[in-house]
Amino acid sequence: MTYFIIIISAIFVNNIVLSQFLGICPFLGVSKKISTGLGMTGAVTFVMVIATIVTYFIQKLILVPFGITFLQTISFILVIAALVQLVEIVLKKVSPPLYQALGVFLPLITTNCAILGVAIMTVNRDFNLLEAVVFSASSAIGFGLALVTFAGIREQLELVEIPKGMQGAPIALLVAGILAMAFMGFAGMV
Amino acid sequence: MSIVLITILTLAGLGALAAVILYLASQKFKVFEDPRIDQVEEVLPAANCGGCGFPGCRAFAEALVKADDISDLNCPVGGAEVMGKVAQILGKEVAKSEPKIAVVRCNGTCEHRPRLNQYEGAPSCAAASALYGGETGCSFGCYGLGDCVDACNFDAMYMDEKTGLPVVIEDNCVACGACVDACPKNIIELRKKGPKNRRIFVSCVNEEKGAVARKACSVACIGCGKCAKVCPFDAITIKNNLAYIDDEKCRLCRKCVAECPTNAIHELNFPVRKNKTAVKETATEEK
Amino acid sequence: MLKTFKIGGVHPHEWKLSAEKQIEVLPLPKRVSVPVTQHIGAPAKPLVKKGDIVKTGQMIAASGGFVSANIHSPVSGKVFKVDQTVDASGYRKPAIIIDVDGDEWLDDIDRSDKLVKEITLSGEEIIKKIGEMGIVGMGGATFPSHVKLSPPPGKKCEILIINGVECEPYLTSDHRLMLEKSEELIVGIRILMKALNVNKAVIGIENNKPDAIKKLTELTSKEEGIDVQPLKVKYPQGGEKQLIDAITGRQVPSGKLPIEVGAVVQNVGTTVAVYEAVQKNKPLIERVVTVTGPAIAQPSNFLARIGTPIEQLIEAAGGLPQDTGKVIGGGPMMGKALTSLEVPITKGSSGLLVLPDEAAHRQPVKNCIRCSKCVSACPMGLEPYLLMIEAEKEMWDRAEEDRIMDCIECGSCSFTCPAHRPLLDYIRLGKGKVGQIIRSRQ
Amino acid sequence: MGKTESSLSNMALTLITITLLTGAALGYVYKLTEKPVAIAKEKKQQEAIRLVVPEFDNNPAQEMYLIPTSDGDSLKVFPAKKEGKKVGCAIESISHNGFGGDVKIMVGILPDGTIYNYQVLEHKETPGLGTKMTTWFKPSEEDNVSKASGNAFFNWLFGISNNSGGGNTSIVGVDPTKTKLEVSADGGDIDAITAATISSRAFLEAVRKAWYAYTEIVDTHSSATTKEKNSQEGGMQ
Amino acid sequence: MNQKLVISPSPHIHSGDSIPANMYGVIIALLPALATSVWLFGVGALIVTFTSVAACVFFEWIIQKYLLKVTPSITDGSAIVTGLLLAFNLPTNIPIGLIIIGAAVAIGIGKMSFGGLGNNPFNPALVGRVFLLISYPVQMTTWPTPFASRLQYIDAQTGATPLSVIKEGLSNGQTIPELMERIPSYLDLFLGKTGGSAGEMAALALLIGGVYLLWKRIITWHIPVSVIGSVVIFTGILHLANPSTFADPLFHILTGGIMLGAFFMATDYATSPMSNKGMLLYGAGIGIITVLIRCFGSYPEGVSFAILIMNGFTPLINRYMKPKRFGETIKTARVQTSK
Amino acid sequence: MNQWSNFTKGFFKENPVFVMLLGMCPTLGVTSSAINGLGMGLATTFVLVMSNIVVALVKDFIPEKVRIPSFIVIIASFVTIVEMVMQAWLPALFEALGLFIPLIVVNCIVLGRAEAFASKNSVGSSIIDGLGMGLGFSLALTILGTTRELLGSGKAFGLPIFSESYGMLVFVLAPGAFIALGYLIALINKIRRAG
Amino acid sequence: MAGKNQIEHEGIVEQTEGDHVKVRILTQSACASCHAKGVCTAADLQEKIIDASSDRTYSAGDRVTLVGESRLGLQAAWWAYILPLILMLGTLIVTFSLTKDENLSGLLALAILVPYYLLIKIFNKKFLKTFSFTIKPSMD
Ligand SMILES: Cc1cc2nc3c(=O)[nH]c(=O)nc-3n(C[C@H](O)[C@H](O)[C@H](O)COP(=O)(O)O)c2cc1C
Ligand SMILES: Cc1cc2nc3c(=O)[nH]c(=O)nc-3n(C[C@H](O)[C@H](O)[C@H](O)COP(=O)(O)O)c2cc1C
Ligand SMILES: Cc1cc2nc3c(=O)[nH]c(=O)nc-3n(C[C@H](O)[C@H](O)[C@H](O)COP(=O)(O)O)c2cc1C
Ligand SMILES: Cc1cc2nc3c(=O)[nH]c(=O)nc-3n(C[C@H](O)[C@H](O)[C@H](O)CO)c2cc1C
Ligand code: SF4
Ligand code: SF4
Ligand code: SF4
Ligand code: SF4
Ligand code: FES
Repeated sequence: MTYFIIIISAIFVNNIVLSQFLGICPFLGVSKKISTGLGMTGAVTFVMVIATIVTYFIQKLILVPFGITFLQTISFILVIAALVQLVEIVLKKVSPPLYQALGVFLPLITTNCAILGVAIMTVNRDFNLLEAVVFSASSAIGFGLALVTFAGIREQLELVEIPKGMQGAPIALLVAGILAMAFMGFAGMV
Repeated sequence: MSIVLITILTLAGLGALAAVILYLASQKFKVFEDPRIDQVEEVLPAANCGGCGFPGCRAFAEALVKADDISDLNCPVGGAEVMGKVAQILGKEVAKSEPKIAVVRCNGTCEHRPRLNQYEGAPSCAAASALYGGETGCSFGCYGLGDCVDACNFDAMYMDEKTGLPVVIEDNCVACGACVDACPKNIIELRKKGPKNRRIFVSCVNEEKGAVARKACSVACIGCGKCAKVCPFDAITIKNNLAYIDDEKCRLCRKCVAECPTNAIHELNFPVRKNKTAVKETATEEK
Repeated sequence: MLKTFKIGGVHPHEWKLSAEKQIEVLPLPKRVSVPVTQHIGAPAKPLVKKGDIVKTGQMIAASGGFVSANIHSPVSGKVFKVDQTVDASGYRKPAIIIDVDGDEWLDDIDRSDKLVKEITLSGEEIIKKIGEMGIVGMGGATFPSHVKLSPPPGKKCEILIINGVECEPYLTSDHRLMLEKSEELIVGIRILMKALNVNKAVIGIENNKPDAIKKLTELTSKEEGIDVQPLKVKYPQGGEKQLIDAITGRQVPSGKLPIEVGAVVQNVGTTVAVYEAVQKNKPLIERVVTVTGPAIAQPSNFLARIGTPIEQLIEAAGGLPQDTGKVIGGGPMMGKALTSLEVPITKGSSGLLVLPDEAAHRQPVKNCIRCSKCVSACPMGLEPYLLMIEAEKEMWDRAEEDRIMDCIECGSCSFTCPAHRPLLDYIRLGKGKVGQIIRSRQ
Repeated sequence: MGKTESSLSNMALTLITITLLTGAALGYVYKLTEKPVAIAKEKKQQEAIRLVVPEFDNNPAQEMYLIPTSDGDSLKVFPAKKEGKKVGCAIESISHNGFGGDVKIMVGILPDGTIYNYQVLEHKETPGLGTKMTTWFKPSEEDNVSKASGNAFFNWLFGISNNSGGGNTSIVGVDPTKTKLEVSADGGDIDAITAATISSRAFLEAVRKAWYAYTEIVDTHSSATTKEKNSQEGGMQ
Repeated sequence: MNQKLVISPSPHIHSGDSIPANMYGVIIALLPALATSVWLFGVGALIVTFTSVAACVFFEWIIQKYLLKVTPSITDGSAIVTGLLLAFNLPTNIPIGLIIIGAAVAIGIGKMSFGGLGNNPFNPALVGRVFLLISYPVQMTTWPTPFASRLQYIDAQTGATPLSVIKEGLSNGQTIPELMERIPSYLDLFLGKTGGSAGEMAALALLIGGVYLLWKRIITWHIPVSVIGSVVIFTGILHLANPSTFADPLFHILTGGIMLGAFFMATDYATSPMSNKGMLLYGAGIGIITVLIRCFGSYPEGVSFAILIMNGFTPLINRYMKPKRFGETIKTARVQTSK
Repeated sequence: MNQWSNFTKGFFKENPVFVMLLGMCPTLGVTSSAINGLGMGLATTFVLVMSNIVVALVKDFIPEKVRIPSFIVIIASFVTIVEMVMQAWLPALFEALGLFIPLIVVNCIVLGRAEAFASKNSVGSSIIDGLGMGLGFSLALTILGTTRELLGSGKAFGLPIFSESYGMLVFVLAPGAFIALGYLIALINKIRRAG
Repeated sequence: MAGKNQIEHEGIVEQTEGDHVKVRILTQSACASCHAKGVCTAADLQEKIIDASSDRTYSAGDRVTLVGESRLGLQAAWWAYILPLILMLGTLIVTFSLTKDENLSGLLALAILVPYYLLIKIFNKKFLKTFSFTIKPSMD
């Protein structure tokens, strides 16, 4: 049941984009294509989970035992930056065609704040490993949910005449705001 | 162990590991972006109009930097000035392209070309052209529904309410050609801007036989050929009952203007003629 | 429940003003103008030149390709000129203009009223004859009938459907034809059945023409393999694909022809013309035209020669009313607004509708409120609101993906839209562009 | 440009130098801030204790001990003594039933069992609603200190009645044996924060928990010093 | 001929349907509910409704005229509908200031920022309502007791709605059968004799309005049926599984905003899907989310949130749930090739 | 580019938040009050200036290929310093900003300036650049924070302006952050277009 | 019918080999699609060389558009990310619930990726066929 609560909480109640404000840049900036949004979600989830596992161990096996938790930020960011690149290198080595296909279809995933933020959030919450992983995967899915819904709305808004002053970022933020308002309905569900 | 030592060790360890990976990655993936691309992009007008044939100014900048010969690449918005700067940055030659401008080759104003019908469909020339030939007897003429105006990204065109014809604002037009593509009747043409903005062209595209054309529109080109005869430079050809002035050959002598029985040939920005009798109605709607 | 098609459809008011009016023969005009493109496909090539003397029924232009049709002189007289004249859309198209002189027909045409039941020609000969006689679809699309009757190899026709639906408001020409030429119609069906080598034919008639249903049911009760199928009134039931769906329950797949589901559809007018061509040797030189409109003094059904100026038909129906706003060639849903009254009627003209000024104008266009009424109305299951935007914003890829090419241009969408959006205008534009793109891809 | 060239040794050297330098710098700053951070943390707790019990002269944090509650939490108890005499107890209590999550409070209880004061330590309630708990359950003078008072017309426009905040809301000085520490909607004696019954309930639950825990200790180990020693290791964190 | 003939592409006739016709149709359909509301709550209902409608129309006018600089189109009735529906979602003792804020948010943020009628992805009235609910929960969750103080507005006597009674009670450990005693009879609920927002309680009156909308073809059956149907099915399952914590389906559809939501708010043209399939999915989504919020969330009522959330999904639904295209049935394609 | 315009461009013309839409997460996440916004802005400014200085100083010694890892280390160190200092001496602000302090590391403005400016320019101009951008960021966050605080709870920098009960709670919560920023950007766009 | 559900990406021809063309493309990180491209050049632009088949001849330097079905994008994401993710989660859950040893299960979860990617390497030929692109000239 706790896992269930973690999942529901991370996806709906405390959605990382709509209520935690993480990963806003890709959320606002990523292509308006829905399929791209879906692919992105897969990639982000994968990276987030790996990053969570690795940072979890760094925290547990290095930082805490040596009493150097203040190195959390710097070590996490280095590890995550390296990991993201590592995934790319491995993919390129292992399967060039796959790697190429991803290159054409998906924007790259870099160390955006969602990944670092989730990694820090997980270690700060005293989760065990499995909980941590479930949490980060659900957060990523929450990210995807917001991203895809948003892509859909944006695609639709492309078709109508938005008042000049509101075009672009303002209307996107407004939609995000209303979505966030709607998602508040899930409050207390965990 | 002192905390400082542990810190240094951990960081050095993690740092080295991460650095190796990042280094490998950068070696494998890092793009070498020619810094000149940025420089070139800087001088481009950032209109992102696509007039150059590339998806945006950045893409054009890339192409310019990559191309060996940039003489057939041109930014219509920035014109020779910008291309000169680009050439300077890149140390390459530019072709001296003569500035061009859009001209509307229809003079079928409400008064010259009586409206026989009243169109009430979608306000789009393209939609109208799929349906019928136009509100007047001339099925070559302008619909006046402004697809060209909509296509222009530079506010260089507007619809003259009185005449029902589009007007090009000389100062704004960058000769991107968007309007040319938009017009379903091929009325708009990019022509040489001409010295002091002076130019002469046949303001009609009607290919009907003379009598029919004349009946539909009092200022139609009737293909009589008088202008071609009088032109000292062989700049005028008649095809399908329609005269066309080649702007490469035309030397702006204005003989044809006076000769045209229907005033179909327009001269722009010329000083007023001294010879009174030859003065015909000059087109003044283009300002 | 009465049969009808499954998706969409609308219910315009019927306005069948001339339903009770017998077909009258229109007097010959003084001069006819016969366009060389009266059908879908390549223009026919004129065979006559200025000054030639022609007889009624004489071929004056020959089919210009595989999909094309012969054209015959509708009158006798002297060719005034072969030149461009304004057509109904205001563009100038080549036409043969003939000054009428008497009414001298070719000798081999049987002008009597006698019903010839016996079909002597073989299937192939029938199709050849139909081609020679310049028969084209008279239901509106003017597709050369001989092409339609020769299914591509490998495809077999299983059912012949006779389109007596006439779902357009105001129009009554097919209705009158079914009543007044019922016997000829039945023979025509037999001829088509023979040509197509099918043993089943169904006449689809909407329920608002009970007299025609009754009469034809009586006649066909004796006929093996020919049935009458009454249909629920719903526009655009007359659309080929909708009619096939209504009658057989089969739906022609996107981008395919009716033969894909084993059906061939012919209009009643076409069928009668086929009878006349095959049994009486009479080419397609005249047709029934409904002249109607709210302010027309005598809404009528005329049998008129091809090439007769529209003015003359309207004159015969009591003249053009004072406040005419729009003259439409065809019905109010699919017909074309005419730019002038000098244009002639052609093989495809089923009616002339004169609308008063107040009814001629469109309402101001508003934003789409996404009410989805157009989606519910579309008989092809398309999303007109979206297609319009895609056409407007030149998103051709998406328009193609959203099946803009499936649109049958029935107008149901524009008809229903509460925001008065010119949906079909833009969809048509989009179809044109997307069609070009598809063609250039091949 | 005079950039160092990208040879492997160069790069390794640069990176190692950088990490060494930053490592040293960070370690140094950590040393510098270590104390202040600890002090800041401690001060927060001290402050909270100071606020909720009468004046004392011992170090309650040092004498802290844990007591378990029936629902599996353990509460931290900070005994406050003046001149060796117990003047009260600060208890850190928690409820898991807040609107947005856990509600963590510090409650001060006097030796006679009445509540001296409280302080909200952590909560995730909605700002402007549940957050009112920080002042709501204190006597009303303390409540409206920082508020700009509205004018009558706007109060009418926004439907704010002037007597809000009145009623039976304070738990300060209350003896839980006499006053039922539950929201009035549930039959208790305390008025809930308007439209934040859930938060109020959670808050009162935490208070009750502390109080029951307290009375239990008082009952069973009224002067049990052994307990205090046993739980020493749970001390400062 | 001297007359100029009008040229336009086909079709040349129109059904006569128009935006105002639809909007005024909705207004008419809302009248029974308004009447019920006045019967129950008296002047409060009138004041709230009037203020809301006036404010919505005013904001639409002023924004169109001075900010967007287009000709105001307030006569099309859509702002009136928004105003009415906003009012119907507010308690009848809500202070005027909040109504005005709600209207400004509904029209300004919810509708005009997107370019006005038809462009907005979210239901304007609900944007206004949820904004108020989150901003002013106190005022938004005190409902006047029916019949109690029909001549009073702000100071009306207040009471709980059936749903908040249930929510409160459950969180206090009471069971549904116990709580049902405190709830008016189902007949009273059906007639609307209970506390709640201005226009949401009168199931009967709303049903009459809904039938009118269906009869006038202003809406189709898909959304209302799937909303109510999914609520019934979902709560039915829950109720069967555990009758002591989950109320029965009838209770759920008779209380709160289900009827108002299903017939009037989920059906809002601009924010609901375009295809029938899509509408069914959308309605089901609304029903399920509503029940989730009611039964598991902390809000006693979830219709507004559910509709807004599904509004967010509408573009996706439109993208992937296309109407059934003609000729898609595979059966037909096969017939002739076999012979 | 002269130094003054280099300094001021971040305030308005190239404001990282309103114009370039960078660093949206902290912008939205910490601006529930003006003081938080300002605090975050200044913390970021510190990191920006310091890392700009260091990057400008060491730019010539860093081989091209390890540029990015080096920059990350440098920036992360300053972030960590800010973290520790704040925790020690500004614990309340530290708690309010929470997660967003470590996230300064990934703020595009910081890495972006280091990459695009400091690694090509002198120390002096790098300081000015960092200071300008940082103050522009702080300005934006403060404006947004003030707006939200005022609308949400009737206060500005904690000072009551009008009764808290009039405030629109939404603006203190997540949705209000998006909405307020949306309209602020619209407003700024309008001003920019007009001016 | 072509043209449906396609995704396009601009690129420049690097070299040609028979009917195969190597195209250089630029991928951008999610952040880079924002307006700050010029500012934020950090590690988020990458060049990739893509193999594509072509029906006509191109020469190096030509600007082309890569065309592939957008379904392939999701398919690629599936093989590259989602399937290993599921594997990883699965391993983690199974080993964790069996052993209750965090370190071991964490290690195993990461380790499972090694055989997975090796497997992918084996199936490379297949992918080569699936993930193919065609190119067309850009903007005539
Ligand atoms: C290019 C083309 C080819 C056609 N080929 C055939 C054919 O081979 N057989 C046939 O029965 N109909 C054929 N048709 C006719 C159509 O199926 C249809 O009957 C015609 O377009 C008129 O239909 P409508 O009046 O419903 O629009 C063809 C139409 C077109 C445009
Ligand atoms: C929307 C629409 C409505 C139509 N209505 C009729 C009709 O009422 N009667 C008719 O005979 N043909 C109608 N047609 C034409 C038919 O689709 C089809 O072309 C015709 O029945 C084929 O017969 P024909 O080739 O003999 O004309 C309609 C076509 C469309 C697209
Ligand atoms: C945005 C929002 C936030 C809320 N936050 C809280 C909260 O923090 N604490 C709380 O007890 N109730 C909160 N509520 C109110 C609950 O939903 C519920 O109405 C209330 O707790 C019980 O109602 P009552 O206090 O009027 O009896 C909030 C409501 C809204 C709309
Ligand atoms: C059937 C129907 C339902 C409507 N429901 C709403 C509604 O729930 N909320 C609202 O603000 N407007 C509603 N409107 C009015 C109008 O459509 C709405 O303001 C648009 O969303 C504005 O684009 C409705 C209109 C109709 C015809
Ligand atoms: S007038 Fe035509 S050519 Fe000139 S800028 Fe406008 S669109 Fe381009
Ligand atoms: S010039 Fe061409 S595009 Fe412009 S209004 Fe005339 S017809 Fe339309
Ligand atoms: S015209 Fe086309 S889109 Fe419109 S209803 Fe008819 S088939 Fe559908
Ligand atoms: S009928 Fe008109 S208003 Fe309704 S969805 Fe279609 S286009 Fe939009
Ligand atoms: S600040 Fe850019 S993603 Fe968070």
